[in-house]
Amino acid sequence: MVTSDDALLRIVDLGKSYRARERTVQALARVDLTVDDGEFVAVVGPSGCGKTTLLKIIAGLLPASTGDVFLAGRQVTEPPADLGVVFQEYGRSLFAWKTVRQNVELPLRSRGVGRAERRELVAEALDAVGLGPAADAYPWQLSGGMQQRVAIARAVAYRPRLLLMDEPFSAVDAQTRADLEDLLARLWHRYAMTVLFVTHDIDEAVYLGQRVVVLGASPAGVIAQFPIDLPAERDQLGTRSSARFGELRAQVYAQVRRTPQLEEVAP
Amino acid sequence: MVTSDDALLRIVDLGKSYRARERTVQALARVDLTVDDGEFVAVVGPSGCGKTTLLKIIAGLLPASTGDVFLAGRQVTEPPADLGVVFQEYGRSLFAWKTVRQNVELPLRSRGVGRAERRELVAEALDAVGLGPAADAYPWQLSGGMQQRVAIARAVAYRPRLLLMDEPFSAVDAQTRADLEDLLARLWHRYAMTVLFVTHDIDEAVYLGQRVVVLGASPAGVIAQFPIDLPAERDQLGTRSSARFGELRAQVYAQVRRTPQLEEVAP
Amino acid sequence: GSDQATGAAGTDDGLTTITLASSPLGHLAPIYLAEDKGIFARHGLKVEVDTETSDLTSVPSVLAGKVDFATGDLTTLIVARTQGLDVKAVVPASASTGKAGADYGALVVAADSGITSPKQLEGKTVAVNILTNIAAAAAREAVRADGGDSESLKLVEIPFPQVPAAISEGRVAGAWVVEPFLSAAKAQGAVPIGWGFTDLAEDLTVSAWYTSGALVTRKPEVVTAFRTAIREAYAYAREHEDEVRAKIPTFTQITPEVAGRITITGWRDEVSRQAAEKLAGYARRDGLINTTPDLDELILP
Amino acid sequence: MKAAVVAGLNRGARTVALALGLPVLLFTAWWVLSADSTTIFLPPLSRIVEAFGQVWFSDVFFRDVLPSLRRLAVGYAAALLVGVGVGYLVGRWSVVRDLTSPILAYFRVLPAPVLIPVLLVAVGIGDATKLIVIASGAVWPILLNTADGVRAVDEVQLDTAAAYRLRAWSRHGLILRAATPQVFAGARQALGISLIVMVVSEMLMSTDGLGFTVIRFQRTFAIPEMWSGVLLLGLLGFGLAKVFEIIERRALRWHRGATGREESW
Amino acid sequence: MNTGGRTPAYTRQPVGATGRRLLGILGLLLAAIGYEAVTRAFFSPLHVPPLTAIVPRAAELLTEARFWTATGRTLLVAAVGLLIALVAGVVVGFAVGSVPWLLRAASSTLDFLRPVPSIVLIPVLVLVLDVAQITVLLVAVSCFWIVLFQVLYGLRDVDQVAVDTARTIGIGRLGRVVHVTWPSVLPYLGTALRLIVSVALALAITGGLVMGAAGLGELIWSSQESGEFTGMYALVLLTGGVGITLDVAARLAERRLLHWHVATRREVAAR
Ligand SMILES: Nc1ncnc2c1ncn2[C@@H]1O[C@H](COP(=O)(O)OP(=O)(O)OP(=O)(O)O)[C@@H](O)[C@H]1O
Ligand SMILES: Nc1ncnc2c1ncn2[C@@H]1O[C@H](COP(=O)(O)OP(=O)(O)OP(=O)(O)O)[C@@H](O)[C@H]1O
Ligand SMILES: [Mg+2]
Ligand SMILES: [Mg+2]
Repeated sequence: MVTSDDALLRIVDLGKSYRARERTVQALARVDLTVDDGEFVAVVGPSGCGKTTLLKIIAGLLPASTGDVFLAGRQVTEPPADLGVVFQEYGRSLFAWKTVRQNVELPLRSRGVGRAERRELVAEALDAVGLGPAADAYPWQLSGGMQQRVAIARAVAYRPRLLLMDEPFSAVDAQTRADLEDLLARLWHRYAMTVLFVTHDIDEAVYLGQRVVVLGASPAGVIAQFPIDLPAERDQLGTRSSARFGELRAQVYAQVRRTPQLEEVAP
Repeated sequence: MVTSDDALLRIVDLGKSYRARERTVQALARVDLTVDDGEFVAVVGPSGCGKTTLLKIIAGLLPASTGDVFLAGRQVTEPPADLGVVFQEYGRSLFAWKTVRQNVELPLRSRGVGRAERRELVAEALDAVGLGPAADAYPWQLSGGMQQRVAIARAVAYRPRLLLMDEPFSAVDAQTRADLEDLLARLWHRYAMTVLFVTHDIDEAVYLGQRVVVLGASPAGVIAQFPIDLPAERDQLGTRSSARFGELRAQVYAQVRRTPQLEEVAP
Repeated sequence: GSDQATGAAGTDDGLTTITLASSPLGHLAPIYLAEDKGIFARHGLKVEVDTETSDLTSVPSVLAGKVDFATGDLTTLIVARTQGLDVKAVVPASASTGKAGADYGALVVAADSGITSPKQLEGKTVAVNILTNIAAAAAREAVRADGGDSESLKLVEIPFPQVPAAISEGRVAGAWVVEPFLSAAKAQGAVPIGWGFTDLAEDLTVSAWYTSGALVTRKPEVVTAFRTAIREAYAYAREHEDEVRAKIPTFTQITPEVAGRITITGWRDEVSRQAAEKLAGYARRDGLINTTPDLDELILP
Repeated sequence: MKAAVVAGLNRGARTVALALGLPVLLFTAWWVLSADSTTIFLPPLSRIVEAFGQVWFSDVFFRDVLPSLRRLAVGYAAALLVGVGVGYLVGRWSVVRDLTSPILAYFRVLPAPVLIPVLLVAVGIGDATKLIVIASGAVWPILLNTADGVRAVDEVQLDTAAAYRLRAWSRHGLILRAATPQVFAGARQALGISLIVMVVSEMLMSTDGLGFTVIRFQRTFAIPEMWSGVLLLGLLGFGLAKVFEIIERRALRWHRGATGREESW
Repeated sequence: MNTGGRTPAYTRQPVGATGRRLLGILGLLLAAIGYEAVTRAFFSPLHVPPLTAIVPRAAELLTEARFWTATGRTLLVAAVGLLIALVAGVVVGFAVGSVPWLLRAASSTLDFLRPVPSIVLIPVLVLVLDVAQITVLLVAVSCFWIVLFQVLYGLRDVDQVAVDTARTIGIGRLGRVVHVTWPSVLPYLGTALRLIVSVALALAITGGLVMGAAGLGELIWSSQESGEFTGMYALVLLTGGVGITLDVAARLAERRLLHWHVATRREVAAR
């Protein structure tokens, strides 16, 4: 099946249930979503609603139970080319026997990027996330936030066409987070990437996204979408203090609030 | 050496360096800190500055290179009794071979809590973090945020005298985070625990803490401390929108900003 | 096993129980026959055969008194004696038939190898079952007796069961082999070309029942009774070869058909002193021992 | 600085003392307890040590020990290659595992003495048979450990490798590398086993080699000499284990770090 | 739930239990055909009999009481030795492995003792034990080493964060063994179990082959010693069958015990 419209990513009636001996969990149900080429979409939703599951299915790492995912018109059955992923479990996604530099370099080597260019890309990415001095350390010698930044650097150095990020800034401090947000925004502009960005920080979602997608509680479907009509050029102080930002933020917040929370989780 | 003042925790001129063949890292240097019994101290600081290291040393899991840690007047050389820790690597700290319920129950069993009481405490803690329905799942069947909440439930059910939390809410959504913050504040009030709480969210630090301790960049020492003179009873909307909250928040933020960031990390 | 009463224990019916250790091979046939015929009982003995044994375990077992008698090839016994182990050869367990061309052990080659006499094996690879026992001596002696240089043989160890295959697959030029593998090899086209047993001595004791010096001292009457009974059994076996052949399949896996065909070992009453001397000489030359053993100590008069 | 050097020396001395303490103790005990042993099969240690000098510090070393070591090396290398290779296939693809597991289970239970007759016919009596016997004895711990190690590789790592579409080779390499802790467990087992199987194979069909020499001593009741062979085997095993440890230390340093115990062995 | 027709290519449908068994049988069949072809092409049936000759003989053996007695004896010896090894290996492994200085003190001795082939010691052992006991000892010693080393390596694979967690929640040494290290070491022990099941059987048979201890090994030896090759191969075939049965049992046990382990859950998960 091939779709012909110009969307990069089309998710049609996607459903996913995990089965195990003791319990079956319907994680996703009736998810419909379209992402245009070059778009920056932020995804928010309550913990455990299926955001990670959704990203994994889009990445071709997990088969859907129902429905289809199309990337550039072709059904996703395996990880597509030019895909970058920052996993939520950043620590486990680093190869412990490789240094920071080697971890970042690995996908580039596999893609056949020449030695000199590779070195440059790696150094640039590491500097950008503030890990230049730690290039020769092993992941287990780093703090949690540093490990997360290695995973980000790896994805960024790869210059993917589609970048999937699963709470990529969860373990860094506020300052670094702001810097990384701006870094990501810059790269997205410059390299015309398509970004799907899962976060729990609604401010961050509004600040970064061209569109914010809200997933409902498990089994999750898309319960709301907000186009973010903030100016393309954003900056931490100006944008965040603008009135429109506040409005959008409140709108999204209201939606997220609406989804049943802790108290209401039925047995 | 035994100190005689009434502080629960006394950290004196603490230093820690990690040595490995390729690189030696001085993580902590000249850390002095005193925490009173029943106090709630929030710790903030840039990524990689040594917060986790500090908590591990306090927990008696890691030997200090220099200086001493005293808990209730006794030098810490091994994990003290009545200690609860929520590790930053929450995933790795859960026992994969035990269900959620068993994970939470384990410390209670080792403390000798009776069967009925244990069951009650576990159910209560799991409900509080919104995981009642997932009690019989195994950790790998949970989302990142759910795993993190299991770790929190485990610490909370244990009712420790000293609770160390390392970015415990990093993987949960805003709503859940707020709920968990309030839960923690309630428990702290009710059980007169002493809490040392590492976070990257400055708002959270100010909202929860009686005092906010700011660590500088690596090798970290305490660069500032802010007593938080907000009323003891705090609530998400009221407190956060109060003027004093805004002031304190700005003060802390200024300090954190002052610490050298990404660009300045020297090779 | 050690669960049996050993050390020549008395039983209720006035008989003395003795334990014999031996692998379940053809030479046990007369023993089983004798037990059937009551020969042992007539001499006041009750025999228990322990087949859970091997070359590795029998000497220590006998010396430790866990079994009373065991079989061992003469070279091994000579070597043991020389090393100061107190073993006493009581009576032969198997012996050459003394007839070249009709013995139960032979040097064989593949029929199509073009080799017709042992001398032609000079410098070639020849298989024996164990390098340190009588088989090696027999193989060498067959070549020497034919005028060849026995030292030039390259001996390798191959268990008897594999000999027919090793010969016909050309893995070795020749092999020393005994029944029932001699028959099997012949059936598969191997031909016997040398009869090392007869070359070694006219009256060759191949293996012997032996016991410990301790038992000889402690219960000489039991040892004598055992020897007398065995001799009687041999006399009976010599007269009733078909009964022996019929007996073999009952305690080995050899089929009655094969048992009817093979050459049966000779049964002699005396351990051959002459053969022992010769074997001792060989053992010394091959470096198995480096002093000359006192054969009077080994062979029970 | 000076204190650090002294401390380092102390630590070194302690390590050596710890490593040698128990062996020295055991040997002393053996020496004392066996001093007036009259049991022919348990000679005094002094006799064994004496025999050790006579037997092994001679051309026997070149004639028997060296060929054995060569066989050991080649057989072990073959076991490593096959064990890791097949183990990887078996661990990685459940179809391969399901297809082969009964067959492998079948071959695992065949002891060397059963294999040898077949090999004798099929391969002959040369070194090849012994090498096959050594390899086939040593291959199982490597194979099973590799398979299980590969099977247990972290899902997130697999996902990472898949998502970045790493080349097949580099992906295989990563998975194998992630499995090295368990592969090394197998390789370590195999080291001890291959030494034993080498001896057994030389005992069962041979004209030279350490195993042959030892079994010859045994059959000719040269008991102190036989024990000296046992001693030599022990020393060999010890030496090989040390070499192995050095290699392993380097290869698994990351693993010590990653599991959080940089200090321990 | 995987919808019928539209199963993506990468949905490696986990092979069900039946399919798994069928694959195994297919593997055996392939091996059998291979063996048959090779023997017919290269070997004389007298030396290496083809399967077509072995199988009927094996079927015959299955009806004979002595085969079952021998199997029973061999299994008993193997089981006793294996149990001893398992208990000793686990106890010594955990004791030595969880105390760093003990490990350092013992490792040189362990390395020294490990390569000593028990066969060499048989003549000495005979002085104090009977053949069946020696066989048990042989089995136990060899399996012990395997269990011991697997435990030692497994202990190094325990995640320190898990251990730290246990320490901070006041779980003592013993409790940590029960709740943390033991489960972490289990995967390594699972491998050990499958290894020692076959090693135990192989060595119980070896005991019969080299010492004449009653059981399958002795049957094989005596068939061989009588030139009864087909019978010998039939016995070997059946022995292998016993091995397969034990392996299936070991795998089942592992699946139950390790249902939480990545390896197992990856196979079970509906992916
Ligand atoms: N391997 C698995 N087996 C069974 N259930 C699973 C598995 N992985 C996830 N789930 C379940 O699927 C649901 C969605 O999980 P997912 O990880 O996609 O959530 P999430 O939105 O990423 O949450 P978080 O924000 O906490 O990371 C959860 O209820 C979880 O328990
Ligand atoms: N095991 C280790 N070996 C070597 N260096 C280490 C090790 N653990 C931490 N470090 C180093 O110590 C410093 C402090 O690490 P730590 O984990 O305490 O930071 P942190 O403040 O918790 O950071 P984050 O907020 O990112 O978690 C870092 O520079 C890190 O690289
Ligand atoms: Mg998630
Ligand atoms: Mg940290």
